Amino acid sequence: MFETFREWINHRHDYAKAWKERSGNRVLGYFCTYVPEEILYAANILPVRILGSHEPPTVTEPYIFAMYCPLCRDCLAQGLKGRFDYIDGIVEGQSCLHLRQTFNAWRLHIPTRFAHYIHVPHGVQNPHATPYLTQELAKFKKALEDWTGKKITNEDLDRGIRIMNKDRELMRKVYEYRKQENPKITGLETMEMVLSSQIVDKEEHIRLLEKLLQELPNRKLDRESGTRLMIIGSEDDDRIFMKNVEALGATFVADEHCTGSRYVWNNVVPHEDRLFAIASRYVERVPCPSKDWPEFTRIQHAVKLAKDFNVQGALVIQNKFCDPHGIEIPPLRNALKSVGVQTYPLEFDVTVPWGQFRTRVEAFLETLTGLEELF
Amino acid sequence: MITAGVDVGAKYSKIVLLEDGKNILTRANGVVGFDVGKSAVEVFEKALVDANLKRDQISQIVATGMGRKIIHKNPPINAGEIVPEVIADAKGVFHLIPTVKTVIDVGAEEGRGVKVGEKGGVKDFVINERCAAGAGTFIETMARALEVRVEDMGPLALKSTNVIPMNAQCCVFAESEVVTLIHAKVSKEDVAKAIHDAMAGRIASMVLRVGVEKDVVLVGGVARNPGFIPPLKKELNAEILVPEYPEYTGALGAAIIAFEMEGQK
Amino acid sequence: MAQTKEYPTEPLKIWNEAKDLRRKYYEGYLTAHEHGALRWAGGAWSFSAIPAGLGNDVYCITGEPYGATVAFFKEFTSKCHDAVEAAGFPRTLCAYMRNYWGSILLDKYILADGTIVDHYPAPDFIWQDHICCSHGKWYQVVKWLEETKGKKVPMYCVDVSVGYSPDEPLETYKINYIVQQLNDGIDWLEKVTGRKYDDKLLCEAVWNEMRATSLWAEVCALNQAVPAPLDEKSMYSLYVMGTLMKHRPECVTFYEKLKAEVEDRVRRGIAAVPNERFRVITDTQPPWGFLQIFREMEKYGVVSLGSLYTYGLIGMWEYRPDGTWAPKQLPLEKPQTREEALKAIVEWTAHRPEWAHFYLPELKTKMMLSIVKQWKVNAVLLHYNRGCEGLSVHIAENRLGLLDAGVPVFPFEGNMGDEREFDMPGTLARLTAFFSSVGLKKLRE
Amino acid sequence: MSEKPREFWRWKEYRQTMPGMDPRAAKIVTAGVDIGSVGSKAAVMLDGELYAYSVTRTGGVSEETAIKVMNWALEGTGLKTEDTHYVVGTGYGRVNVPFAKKTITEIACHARGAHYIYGPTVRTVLDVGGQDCKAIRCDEKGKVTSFLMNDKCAAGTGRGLEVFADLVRIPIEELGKVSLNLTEEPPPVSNTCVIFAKAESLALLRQGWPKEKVAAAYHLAMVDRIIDLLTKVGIEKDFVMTGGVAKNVGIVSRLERNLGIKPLEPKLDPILAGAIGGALFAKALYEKEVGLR
Repeated sequence: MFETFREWINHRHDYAKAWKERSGNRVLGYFCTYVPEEILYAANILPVRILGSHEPPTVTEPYIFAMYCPLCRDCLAQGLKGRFDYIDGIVEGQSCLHLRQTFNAWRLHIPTRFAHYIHVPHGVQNPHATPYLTQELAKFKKALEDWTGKKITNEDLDRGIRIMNKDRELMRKVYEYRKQENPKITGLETMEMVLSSQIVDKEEHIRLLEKLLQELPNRKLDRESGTRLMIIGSEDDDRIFMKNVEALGATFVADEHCTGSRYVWNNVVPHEDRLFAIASRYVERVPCPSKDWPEFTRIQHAVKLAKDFNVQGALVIQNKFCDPHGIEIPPLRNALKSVGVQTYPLEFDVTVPWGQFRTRVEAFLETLTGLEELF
Repeated sequence: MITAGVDVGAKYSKIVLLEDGKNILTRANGVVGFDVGKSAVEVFEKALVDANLKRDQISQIVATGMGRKIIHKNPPINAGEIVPEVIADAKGVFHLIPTVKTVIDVGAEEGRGVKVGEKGGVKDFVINERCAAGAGTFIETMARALEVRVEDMGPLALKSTNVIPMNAQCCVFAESEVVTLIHAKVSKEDVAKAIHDAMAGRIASMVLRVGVEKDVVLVGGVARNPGFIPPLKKELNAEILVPEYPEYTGALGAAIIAFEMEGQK
Repeated sequence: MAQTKEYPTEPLKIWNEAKDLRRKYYEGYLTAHEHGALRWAGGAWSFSAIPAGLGNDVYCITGEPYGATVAFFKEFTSKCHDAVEAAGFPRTLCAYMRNYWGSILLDKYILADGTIVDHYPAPDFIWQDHICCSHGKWYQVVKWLEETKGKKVPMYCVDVSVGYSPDEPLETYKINYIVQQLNDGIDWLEKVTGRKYDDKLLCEAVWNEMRATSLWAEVCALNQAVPAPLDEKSMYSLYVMGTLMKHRPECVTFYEKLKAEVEDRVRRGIAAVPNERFRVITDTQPPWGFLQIFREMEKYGVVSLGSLYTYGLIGMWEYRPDGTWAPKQLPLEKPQTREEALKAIVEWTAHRPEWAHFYLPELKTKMMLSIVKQWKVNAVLLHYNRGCEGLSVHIAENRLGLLDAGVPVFPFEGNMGDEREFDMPGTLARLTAFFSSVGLKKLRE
Repeated sequence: MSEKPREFWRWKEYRQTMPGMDPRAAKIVTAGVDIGSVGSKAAVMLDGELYAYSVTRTGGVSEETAIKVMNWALEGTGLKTEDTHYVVGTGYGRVNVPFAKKTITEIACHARGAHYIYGPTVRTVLDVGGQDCKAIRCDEKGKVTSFLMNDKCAAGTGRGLEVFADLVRIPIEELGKVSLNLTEEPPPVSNTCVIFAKAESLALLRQGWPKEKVAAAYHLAMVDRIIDLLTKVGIEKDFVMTGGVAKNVGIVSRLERNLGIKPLEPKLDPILAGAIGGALFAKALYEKEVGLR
């Protein structure tokens, strides 16, 4: 099963092309998890999250100044290298300046038939955000209808909502197994489960999750779970890092980033006005720090996760130049410390210099548990 | 009429004596010591001897390179004018290869990309900022970490076909990555290739800022490194032309500018 | 050395008034509590006219100008950065923000003239708006830092990240979204200050802000003259008034006087740079610690006329039917009620030129090209500003746009508020190369 | 266009056996082998007391280096590697020490080694190594409580000094002393990139600055970077330095002045801290193995 998740990620482009062949429907690329996939599923469009490939991006210099985050440059590099030449368009839900640049550079320099930017509000803590977003979503829905020439009915929206809710709900069930003393899945496996859900047909993903949930109760990992770690930060799909860290005698039992729990945590609560229901979900979801003010609600959420999953230590990673996340590092580390969770910060770039990181992570693990009895 | 161009670089001074703005009489170079002026003069005199000329037989001298100011209006060389490297580069390469549109000059401590306009003028240019990972020193530093001679690096790299992405944020940290690769039992050939790939990547991403228009010409000391050309070619997906004496294009350009100055009189 | 004609020049008369106004501003905030006045903190783009409704004794301190003031004094800046990095914040964050936090962490307050005062004067409340990723977060951390010192500072932040509409006005639901937040904000202000809110004062302040921001644009428009009456270096000390107190009557008066003086300079052909022969504009905030770079440019006879940043950060502009880019015209009516005032200021602000590039790089390029044409600009120097994600966003696209239009562009990397990230000798060397590539020679050492 | 420069950066390799100790009388013989990115060290301890050590440059193949440095440390002691009860590998190449039973990071080893070299009052350890710089906080047992390493850029590391030694053609061991050879401190070089800092220094030399002055400017820049790191982790007394650079008076004295804290005087060669820490862990691990703890 987990092999399948991995396969899907490793061959994401072949998958999408085949899907297109098979269904005759369109594929839209999106950058940020603030894009309401519910509406895309309602329109029978396959949403594929555009992520990086972790090769040093050499082609983006002319379009994005290198002081913007590795993710936004790596994503654009994929487009410039033609790896997403099968998508019919792009859509972005406002999160940060970085990905907005990727969206615009893509719109301007890569042949794209459809490009839509949803101005998802930043002030998600104010009461007017949901009605406002509802209007923005109506605009998005209309844009899709005009483009596909097909009306999106309430029934369509209900279907979209059902699919997204189901997939997220099942993934949360899988997360439960990470709470056990000997977690039944590794952090890498979890990451691959969530990542794949962002790039494959969710109905297929759901079927696999259902099978997986039947097997998990009897699954046993043939490895020592070691130190219980949490990984916290912005977008993170660096699977090599996850693999390497877990090879040092630790298991990631929890996470707080948009390629993990932040993506799966909240469902759409049904409401007569479907767009309002969807808008509410994206306003009330675990927020990206760029939208999380004046209160630090995400930090409170991360602390709760750390407790619920009985975490010993947390690696706080930051995509270099990501200001929204960078700004929260000290308050976040303070909050975790106050509940007895030690943290260590790491700065991620397009490629991660494992040679340097290995020593830090190992030393961090040593300070957590390792050497007590040797003194 | 005889003119001269002197390129006082970070490591070497290079000089070209030119006849009537086209025939190269002499090329000479020498290491730049702490006393830049002195080193430049030594090369200059060496060149005069080679060409068996006297200073006063040279109608005009133009200087370029980071040490150019020192010999500006300062005897015995007494250069009449100074021009920045990018200007001299464009001029010199245009003279050798009139179809050139893009010049890439990778010296010891600076990498440059120049977009060449008609008549060898500069349309746009870019120079590496704040980090040396895109310059000749990079290979040298890595050579030490690999314990091979600098001149062997290129040939070594050509022996490998594997692709190992290397994070070339910083020369020295790239070096520690090299150490990591060595510890991970990666062959010297592969590491050498990874190093050249990384550097080609740095240079390419910089040059892409000014855009890559054919013909693309690579000059500067690094142009003599065979290991550097294939990855650069791949990164830019363009043929890379290299003139016979790639480290002299700046001096040649300066000599041509000197000739043009005289012509205007 | 090439010869060139020299224009007459003379210093600005309004200079001391400008300095005085700035000094008063920072001191006014500092001493507010001594006479029971209120003080608040927020960004230069916040809707500063709204808190004005709380009374005439309301003082504010805007973060960006304060961050820039800190940056002028390198020793203090580096102390601020050390403090912020010691607190665990990445050094890649917005430089103004780090200067500001550093000042709080060090518990020191710096005045416009560099005088350092003990104890950072905490605001009574925070009134901010949010279009760049850091705006709201900036003051959220200020709030947090004060909390760790045991002081509760209430914070209100208005979300204006609704996009930008090039020509036609923003859709009503977007305007309403912001207006509703401001309405709530007024109730919130009454609650946290316990004061009665005065709509009359609000209408006054809104009208002041609209006049001041349109007046500044008119001043900038005068720089189309040859020779340019103002150079960017001096404009920095003039536009700052708008970033500090755009809603205050003093600001309006100051810009009226300034406009009169600059008109007079144009009439008499007074130049900012006597040997002007090559006109450039820049972009984004300069590296504040290295303004001598402008003096270096003058040695080549190069004058910087300003930038979309100096013109449009505070100045309000619009495209006229004839396609020219000109100062935004005031509405015929001054607002009379709270509703009118809020709607007016939101519609006015939504068209701030410096907001365009956040969403549409093409639009920023278009405005820059208008400046190039109308101000007779020869080249553009783009400051790739590592200190400001907000104003550097899409800057690479602007470079491409300008090049496509045949405008020579010189991009240089730096940082408005962190000198560690600006390489002065290297930049000058590259700038020299650029000037030679456009055929300029040094006129004097 | 190439010349063969004398290698001023190449510091001398050395070894030593402590007088008056008898390995045959020892109950537990352990060793720590610290394969750094630039230098490799081996420390052999008898019942937890330093007996013999060696310091060499790290070669291209770290297994060979590990064997070489270990054999050299044991040279003339009559001991062979197999006579040791337990060996811990540490440092950059810790995974490549064939005869080590366990690896422990240099962070933990430096803290413990510093504790041995400087005593139990040590709370902050600064290890300036070849390619990284670590600021470590530890408790009275020499156990790490928190640490930080320099990021992404190698300014302020030993390698920087080597590059510089080559430039000014002064043997690296003498650099620090030379840098103090002037009455007034110049401003530090402004570039943080090792290579550009070198270029900047070269420019200064070419402007006619004496070597001493340039060296001072370079050392000052390094010290600034190191202090950045120290302030981040937070300095608590006693403060000590380990690693090769701890022997550079130009760095140490400036750190002392700019921090206002005097580092303790080392009783032993501070470059050995990692290896010694490793050997001490090795002893504990052996005791654990045979049930002595």
